[in-house]
Amino acid sequence: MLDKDGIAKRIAKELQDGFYVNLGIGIPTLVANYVPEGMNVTFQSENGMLGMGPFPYEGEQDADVINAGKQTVTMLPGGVYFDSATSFAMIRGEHVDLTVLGAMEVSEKGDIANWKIPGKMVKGMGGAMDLVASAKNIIVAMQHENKAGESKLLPQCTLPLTGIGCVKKIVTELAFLEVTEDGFKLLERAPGVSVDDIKKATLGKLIIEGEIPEMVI
Amino acid sequence: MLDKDGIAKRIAKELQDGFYVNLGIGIPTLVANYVPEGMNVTFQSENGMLGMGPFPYEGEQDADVINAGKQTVTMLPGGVYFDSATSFAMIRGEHVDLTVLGAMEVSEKGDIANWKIPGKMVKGMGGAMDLVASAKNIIVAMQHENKAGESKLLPQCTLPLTGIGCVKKIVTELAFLEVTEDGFKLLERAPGVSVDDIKKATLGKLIIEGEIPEMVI
Amino acid sequence: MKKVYQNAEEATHDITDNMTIILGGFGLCGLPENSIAALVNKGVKGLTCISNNAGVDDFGLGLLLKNHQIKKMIASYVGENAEFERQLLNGELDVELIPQGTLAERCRASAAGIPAFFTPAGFGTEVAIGKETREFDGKMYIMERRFHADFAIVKAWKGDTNGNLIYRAATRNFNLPMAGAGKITIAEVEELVPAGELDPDQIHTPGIFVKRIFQGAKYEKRIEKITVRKREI
Amino acid sequence: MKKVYQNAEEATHDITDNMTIILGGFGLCGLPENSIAALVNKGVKGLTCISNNAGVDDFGLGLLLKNHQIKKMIASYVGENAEFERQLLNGELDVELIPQGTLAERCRASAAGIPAFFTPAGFGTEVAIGKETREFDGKMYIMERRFHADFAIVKAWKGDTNGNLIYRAATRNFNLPMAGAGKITIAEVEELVPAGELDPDQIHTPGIFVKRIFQGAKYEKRIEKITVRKREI
Repeated sequence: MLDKDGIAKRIAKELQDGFYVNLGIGIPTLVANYVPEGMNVTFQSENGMLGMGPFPYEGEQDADVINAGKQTVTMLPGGVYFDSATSFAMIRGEHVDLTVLGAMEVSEKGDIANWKIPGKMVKGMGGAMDLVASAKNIIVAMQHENKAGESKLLPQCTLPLTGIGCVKKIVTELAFLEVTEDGFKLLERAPGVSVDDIKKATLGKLIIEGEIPEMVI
Repeated sequence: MLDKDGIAKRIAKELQDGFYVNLGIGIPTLVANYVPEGMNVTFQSENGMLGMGPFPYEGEQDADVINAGKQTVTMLPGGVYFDSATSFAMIRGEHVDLTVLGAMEVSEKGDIANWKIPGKMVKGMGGAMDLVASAKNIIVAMQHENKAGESKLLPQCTLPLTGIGCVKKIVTELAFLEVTEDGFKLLERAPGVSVDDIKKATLGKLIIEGEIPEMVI
Repeated sequence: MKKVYQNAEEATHDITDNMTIILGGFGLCGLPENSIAALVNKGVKGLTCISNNAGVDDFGLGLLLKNHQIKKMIASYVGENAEFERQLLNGELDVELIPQGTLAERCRASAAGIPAFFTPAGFGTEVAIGKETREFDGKMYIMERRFHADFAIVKAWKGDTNGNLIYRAATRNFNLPMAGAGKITIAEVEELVPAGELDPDQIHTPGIFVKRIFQGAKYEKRIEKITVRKREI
Repeated sequence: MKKVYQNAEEATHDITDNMTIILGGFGLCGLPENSIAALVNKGVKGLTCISNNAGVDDFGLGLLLKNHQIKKMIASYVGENAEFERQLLNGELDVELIPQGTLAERCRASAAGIPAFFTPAGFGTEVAIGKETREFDGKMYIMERRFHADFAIVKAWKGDTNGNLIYRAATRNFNLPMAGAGKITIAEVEELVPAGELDPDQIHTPGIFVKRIFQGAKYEKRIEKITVRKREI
């Protein structure tokens, strides 16, 4: 079973040299820590940064340099600041190569829900709807089940949607899956996790073809 | 009768302090020479300048500093360069206060034709269609008649249109006119020009109410 | 026509009850904090505010919320504000949540004379309800409209007396597309300089989009989430 | 993935016959002249070129025209080129003339993932023929579409190895909205510097929009109309 850093490490293996990547809040943020050595990846923060770096050293935080999660960050050399309209031009225009974000639910058609729980939570979608409607390549990083032990990989989403037919891949603590026309295709098991464990935790249609290899992280 | 500079001088009297103004090629360009003393007017050139100044001194021309007519110009202190999309955002967004341009024909409804003579001239509309479709305040600067002695103030345009119902005022060598719902309203006669001279040269509906004063330039 | 105003009070003097106001900033970053303070002080009510976020409980638009000066909020993310959530759940506040890129583009469209455009954001979700949808090149899009706001209020780092603006770092955010998006745009700046001092190649917002400008009395520039790392020894 | 190319030939190596190319510049100002020279040299034919102007007889796109390499030209103003007019009147060249602001906005839309937008430019004229028109807020507008180009070629003053660009003076023109408007965007620059040398607040085009960059071998920067005044003595 993977911890949060394990999920991030597995996603990091999907990075490619030269990629521009937008990381959502939570587990996705951790992906930045595991960029393979020597690989050039540029992080986009939709509030207006390309080339976002790590948190600043204590005392060096700058109120004018924050990321989309409103955290103080730093800018790497060669980076650039821009405005929100230009930022979403990058996103809608498919110039961002990979988007990694969290989800409350994903359907076997690739629908995603991650912005609203009616009557309970009304935080807003932020940039998530633009990102999922536009990205060529979307990976969801999440727990396989919610806190009540219910599967988050469903035949169809029950919560208000963020976008439809957009999720391409999912990494959970249990598995690495691809969203295909026929449903969730199991690509890899997390270390120490059996195919049966994954079956039990997946409510949507799960496709298991041949031997499922264990992830190498 | 006004010469070209006279037409420009009369138009310059329509300027107001703080105006942003776009001047077309030809007579309109001359308006910049007659901004009233102490009045702050900023000239926009749609290729990407606000605060356009006079031609450079001999030998100081810069290939990177041209106006919309592709002439070498200068930038005044406090000016700003920008891109073409931003430039037409200014224009379409009605941030430009006054547009002065030439015309081949103007109709009594305020239609304007100034970009094409079928079979003869195919230069293109440049920014003129955006300007006339957007400006709150459009003044046409032109000769009252064409080289063949035919009126350019018509019941309706015969040439392909640049825009419809957009011209607000016209200054020619003979007169200063306003385009109203009922036709061309004569506001002022050029020095030494009679109302009859103007009648003869105007094919579109001309409205003459009371005594028509002679222009003061 | 003078563009330079003495302070936030003077620049916002004709903002009255029930107006629609577009406000720049992302979270508390690049926030027109002097103008917001002036609106709080003058007690103008029934406002419709268009801004990416709703501030925090005791800063930014949160101050106007606490005072019940906001009737309707149009934003993309309002998750940092407990009072907001309370007013919303109690029905005291009308809220329209829209995708962040759509918000940015609607502001740009407002400034740029584009009455409507198509975006894929929100297709198939409740955001699309009641809106025209349409296929282009095999993909579905929603038609979104520009705003009609009385005022747009933005914050920049440096400005000149012609209204030209330069932003610093990530404060450019919504301030740039919002400049020009209201009938009247007010810019507050940390430093106001005479026209001619800014490099014409480095100005982010041309002054034509700005009708009023003033130098803010002071900037708290509060940080919403301070995240740091320890220096390795 | 390397962005830096050695020269115009290498950067344009996969531009082939019958492609659609967007080219920056306004008249001869800010023209990607090294890339155009490379296209002339390689003799690629049947091009559809989208550019504000068509160059002059012996410079800019005029060189491609003289060589009969352009099948179709989409532009807003082509009045400085006798050969162009000859080919057009003879039916050797297909030409689509569109308003300058519409051209700029269609380029921006292409880069920004906006498939269509509404503009008032050309309503009631032949530009509107065959296009959807529509009323918004009491005014009539035309729906205009984005382009689908294989390449966009732009010219900047300085660029870095990440593809970030800074333009000088009035050369920003169409180069900025065209950067990112093709499947692949090539930028040629007068000076190429290592990433990190440009101030992140002063970059006009973020490198994400640029897939290839090279330093032009030389820039003639020809002036179309030299207009000067005499110095008063």
